[in-house]
Amino acid sequence: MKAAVIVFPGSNCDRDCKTALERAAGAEVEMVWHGESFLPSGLDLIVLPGGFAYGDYLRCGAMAALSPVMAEVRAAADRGVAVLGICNGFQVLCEARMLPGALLRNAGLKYVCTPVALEVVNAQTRFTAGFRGKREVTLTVGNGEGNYFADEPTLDRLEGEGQVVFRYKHNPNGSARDIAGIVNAAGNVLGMMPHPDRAFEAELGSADGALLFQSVLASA
Amino acid sequence: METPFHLAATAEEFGLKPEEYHLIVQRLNREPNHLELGIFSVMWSEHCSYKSSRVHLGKFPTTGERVIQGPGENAGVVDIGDGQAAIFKMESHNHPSFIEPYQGAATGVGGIMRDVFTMGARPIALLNALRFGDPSHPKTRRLLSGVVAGIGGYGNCVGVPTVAGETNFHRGYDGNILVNAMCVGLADTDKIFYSAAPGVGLPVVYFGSKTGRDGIHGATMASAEFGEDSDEKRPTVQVGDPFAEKLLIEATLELMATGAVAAIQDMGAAGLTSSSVEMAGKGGVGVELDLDLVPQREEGMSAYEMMLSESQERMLAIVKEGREDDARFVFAKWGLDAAVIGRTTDTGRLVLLHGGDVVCDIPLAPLTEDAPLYHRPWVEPHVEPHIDPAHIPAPADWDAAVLTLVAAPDVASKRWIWEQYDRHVMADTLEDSATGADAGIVRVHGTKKALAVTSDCTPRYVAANPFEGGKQAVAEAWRNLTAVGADPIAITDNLNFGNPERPEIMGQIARAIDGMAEACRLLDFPVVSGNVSLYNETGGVAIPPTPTVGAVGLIPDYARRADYASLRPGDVLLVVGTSHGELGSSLYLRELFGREEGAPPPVDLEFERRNGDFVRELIREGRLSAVHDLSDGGLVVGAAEMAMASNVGIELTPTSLKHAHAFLFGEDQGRYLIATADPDPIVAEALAAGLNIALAGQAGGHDFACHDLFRISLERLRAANEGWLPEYVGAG
Amino acid sequence: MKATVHVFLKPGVLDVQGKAVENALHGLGWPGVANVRVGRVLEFDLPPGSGEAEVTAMCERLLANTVIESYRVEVA
Amino acid sequence: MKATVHVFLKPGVLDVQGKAVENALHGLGWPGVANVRVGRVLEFDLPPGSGEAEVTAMCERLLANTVIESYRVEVA
Ligand SMILES: Nc1ncnc2c1ncn2[C@@H]1O[C@H](COP(=O)(O)OP(=O)(O)O)[C@@H](O)[C@H]1O
Ligand SMILES: [Mg+2]
Repeated sequence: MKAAVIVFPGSNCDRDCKTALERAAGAEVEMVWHGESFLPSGLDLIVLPGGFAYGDYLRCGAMAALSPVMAEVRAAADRGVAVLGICNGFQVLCEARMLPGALLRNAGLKYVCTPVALEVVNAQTRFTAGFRGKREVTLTVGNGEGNYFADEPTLDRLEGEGQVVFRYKHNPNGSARDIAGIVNAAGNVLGMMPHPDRAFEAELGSADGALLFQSVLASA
Repeated sequence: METPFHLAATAEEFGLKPEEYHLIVQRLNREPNHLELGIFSVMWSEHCSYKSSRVHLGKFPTTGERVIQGPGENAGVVDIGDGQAAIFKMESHNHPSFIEPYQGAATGVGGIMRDVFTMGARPIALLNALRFGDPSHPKTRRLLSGVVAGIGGYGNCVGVPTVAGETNFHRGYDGNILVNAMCVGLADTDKIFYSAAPGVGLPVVYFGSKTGRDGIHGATMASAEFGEDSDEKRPTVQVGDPFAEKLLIEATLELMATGAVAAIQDMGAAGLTSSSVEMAGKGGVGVELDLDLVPQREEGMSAYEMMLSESQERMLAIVKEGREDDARFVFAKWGLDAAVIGRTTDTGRLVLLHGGDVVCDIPLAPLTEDAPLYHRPWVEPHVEPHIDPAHIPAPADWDAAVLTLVAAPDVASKRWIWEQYDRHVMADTLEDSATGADAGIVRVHGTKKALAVTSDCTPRYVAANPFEGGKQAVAEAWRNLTAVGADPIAITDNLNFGNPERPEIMGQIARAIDGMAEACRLLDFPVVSGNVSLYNETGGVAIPPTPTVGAVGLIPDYARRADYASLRPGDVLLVVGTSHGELGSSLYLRELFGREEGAPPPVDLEFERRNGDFVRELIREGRLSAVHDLSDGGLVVGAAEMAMASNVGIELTPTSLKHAHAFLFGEDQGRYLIATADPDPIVAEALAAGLNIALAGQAGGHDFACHDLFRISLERLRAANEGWLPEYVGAG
Repeated sequence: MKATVHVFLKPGVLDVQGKAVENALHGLGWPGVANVRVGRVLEFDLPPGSGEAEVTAMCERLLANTVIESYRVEVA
Repeated sequence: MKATVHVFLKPGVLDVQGKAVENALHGLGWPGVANVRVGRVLEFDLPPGSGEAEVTAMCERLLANTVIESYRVEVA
């Protein structure tokens, strides 16, 4: 099981993702600097971590989406490699047009750090298969721009095609149709605002995030 | 000889007294030029020189078997075993936050983090101690929102969890809010970096953000009383760039790992001046800088502006001979500006070149070790007389009284504040503001160890009796660490007071420090770092004396710790410690009767320690389901918080109903509310150990109640406690 | 040459900031204010010879996210 | 009547966004771009009869943080 965590200037959950992958899924993890123009070979998973790439200046994820390494990430995704964008990573995936829609300022106009109960809407994805019967999981969010937006037709399509993977039980940020995480049509690129990388051991308040890392690596 | 005073007027503007100007002329044997005068004024400012407080700070115990570095460096360093060290400090950004709350608070957080990673530590936890004016004051709402947004905006972006803090409101802070930020970092004991320049001829490397005209005279500003003209005195506000800080942390730690760093120091207050002077001064060498080489953000900056700029996110390092390239490589990777701007010399002087000319050439000693030191006159501060509980009425309406207290601004839930702080980044947070524990707890990454952190001060006690209040601040911090099962290690402090030139204020400072020092001694709780903020007054009215204490403790095995959110139905509640029903300067008296008077509850340090050691042992043995120290609002507030956090009802059963209100609302010190399924052996052991322990109640049901005095559903209790702040800020 | 770029959320994308400002203004005693929209404005110098086309390209590449934002370019 | 308010950081106050955008544009192949400044723009409708004076008052009260920001008002 081999995973890469992309490190943008301003990423701040890169180490957390590495720890989670190692402890929860026994993965071998390589950290890849945003300036690299090639990725390690034999990757089963690429993680775009949370944080404030480029300080979130201009727009969250906008500058990171233009990093040299993103061309490689896109190419890997096209080859079917699993890509997971968490929080700022989700924002980067949207800015890179690897996922539809965008993440707007929270409806409350404030950064919100809180535990969230999530409905696992689609447990058939390679990221969620490990949840099995578990239809509700608990993770935490921590963001100022987690308010998912897409136009109505896109939202209908996402729901119709089972691309909505996680839904908030109690919407913390005004996200359209309570969406917390979506997957691309091919099913190998997942973007989510909640942090599985902060919920991989019971003493952190929840170990539900571990299941996600385990299932995506098992799927490889 | 008569000294000419043609610059004396300028000196006055810089906050230097005429006699201080006179002293400069004597030390130099000549008139200083404008730049040199500016340098003296910041180095001799209260903020950098501690000229009023130093003689008193000397009373603090600063050593102990775990202390690796006490006061004198950028932060204090303590040994936490296994070759690891905790590095921490607290610092104020009071004046800047009052002028521009968002940027003032944000740059405060940035500054204290730099003090910590400058020493080789990766920051792992942030705390903040905030004091605002009366909620009804027109400025309070805006200041609160701005400060909280600024702290979150900076800390969240850098990616260090903000796990604990405190927030008070009192009209005494209407014109001078307090923003004290604390940072705790983790390092290996063999990889700690210091600021003393280790030799001559070594390259001095500037790195980080470019220098602009930000906050010129911030240090002298921070040492001046607000007058009507403070708008004019206002320095150009410093703007923080947390993104640059994040890069700075990574680059600094990476540079240190290359082994190229000989000495390093952040540019804090008085920027390039204090950092270069302190490094050379501590190393007993001289330094020569060519200011033309300083990375500059603006055109045509003068030497004066560069030396006094307080642009943020800048560092100064002295690298080993021939290792400049390691530095260049790291800075290039992280996209940081950097330049070799000078060398250390053997002259013991500060020499500055600009445009090819020598624009400053002064000895370092007068700037550092022989800067002025004042034994300011002081008088015994007023102390409030003891009040007999019998002379304080019981509440007319008990339900209303309890609800009023849990909704009082100082007690009400601060959720609206801490939900704006990232408490989970770094994935090692075990307890934070949200979880119902007396201290924040973060794991020491990859070990079974954890650090407990807290920040405490009860200004109304210090105001009523500076000595007892000083003791209490230290004791409460010790108690909070103990209540989660930690071994208290050491403290940092932030002494916030008014104008030290007034003997009654100086008396508060002296006595508060005496009290703190006594508590530190008897609790083996040394002071390893801190900060002093004076002149917190407006129009001659000083803030309540506020010596904030930040403390760090070690939990050897985090599986054995306690919180107050795990109360179980059927548990028996006990109070460890003695309850006389002290209501002097209590929250009860203030919130229900508008009376701010009476002696604060005294702290018996011997019992403080014995009660705490007893409770800590029970926690380690896994015999308690919940623990909460008793402080503001006494048993009622402590038990209410435990019930709400655990979502389990509590029926209180005071032993005596004579003066029940004193027993229930009294703020006697050194007490813990503990919950257990098996009380008898614990009671027996406590009595055998000569400690007081009393039955306090029973857990169960869904009400918070006491006999026929009051009965309130948890829902109502929570609505009152959670409701106040959102409603106040209009987010309700 | 100077370029000015205005970026606003597209109609149909709820401008929460605009709403908040509007409510605040009403509360401060300006009940008549309506349709508040908050956007971003960028000003910068262009090398001589470059013009609107370049700036438009910059918007498409970076300065605006056309999924949610529309932009207006002025070069003078 | 329509009001437009531009809010920029005062000269001399560090514009972190402008700095970041400028670097990004250089990286994307527009090395000539200089002095990027990022500000806020607000557009809203005014009740008839009200004019520049009101909008200036709104800026002082709410729309701009005059400690670090300067603003420009247009009413048309
Ligand atoms: N109240 C205090 N108690 C103990 N040490 C203090 C106190 N105030 C300042 N110090 C120490 O004096 C030194 C200088 O303080 P300060 O100027 O705040 O540090 P810095 O320049 O790194 O911000 C530091 O080592 C600090 O720990
Ligand atoms: Mg320092």
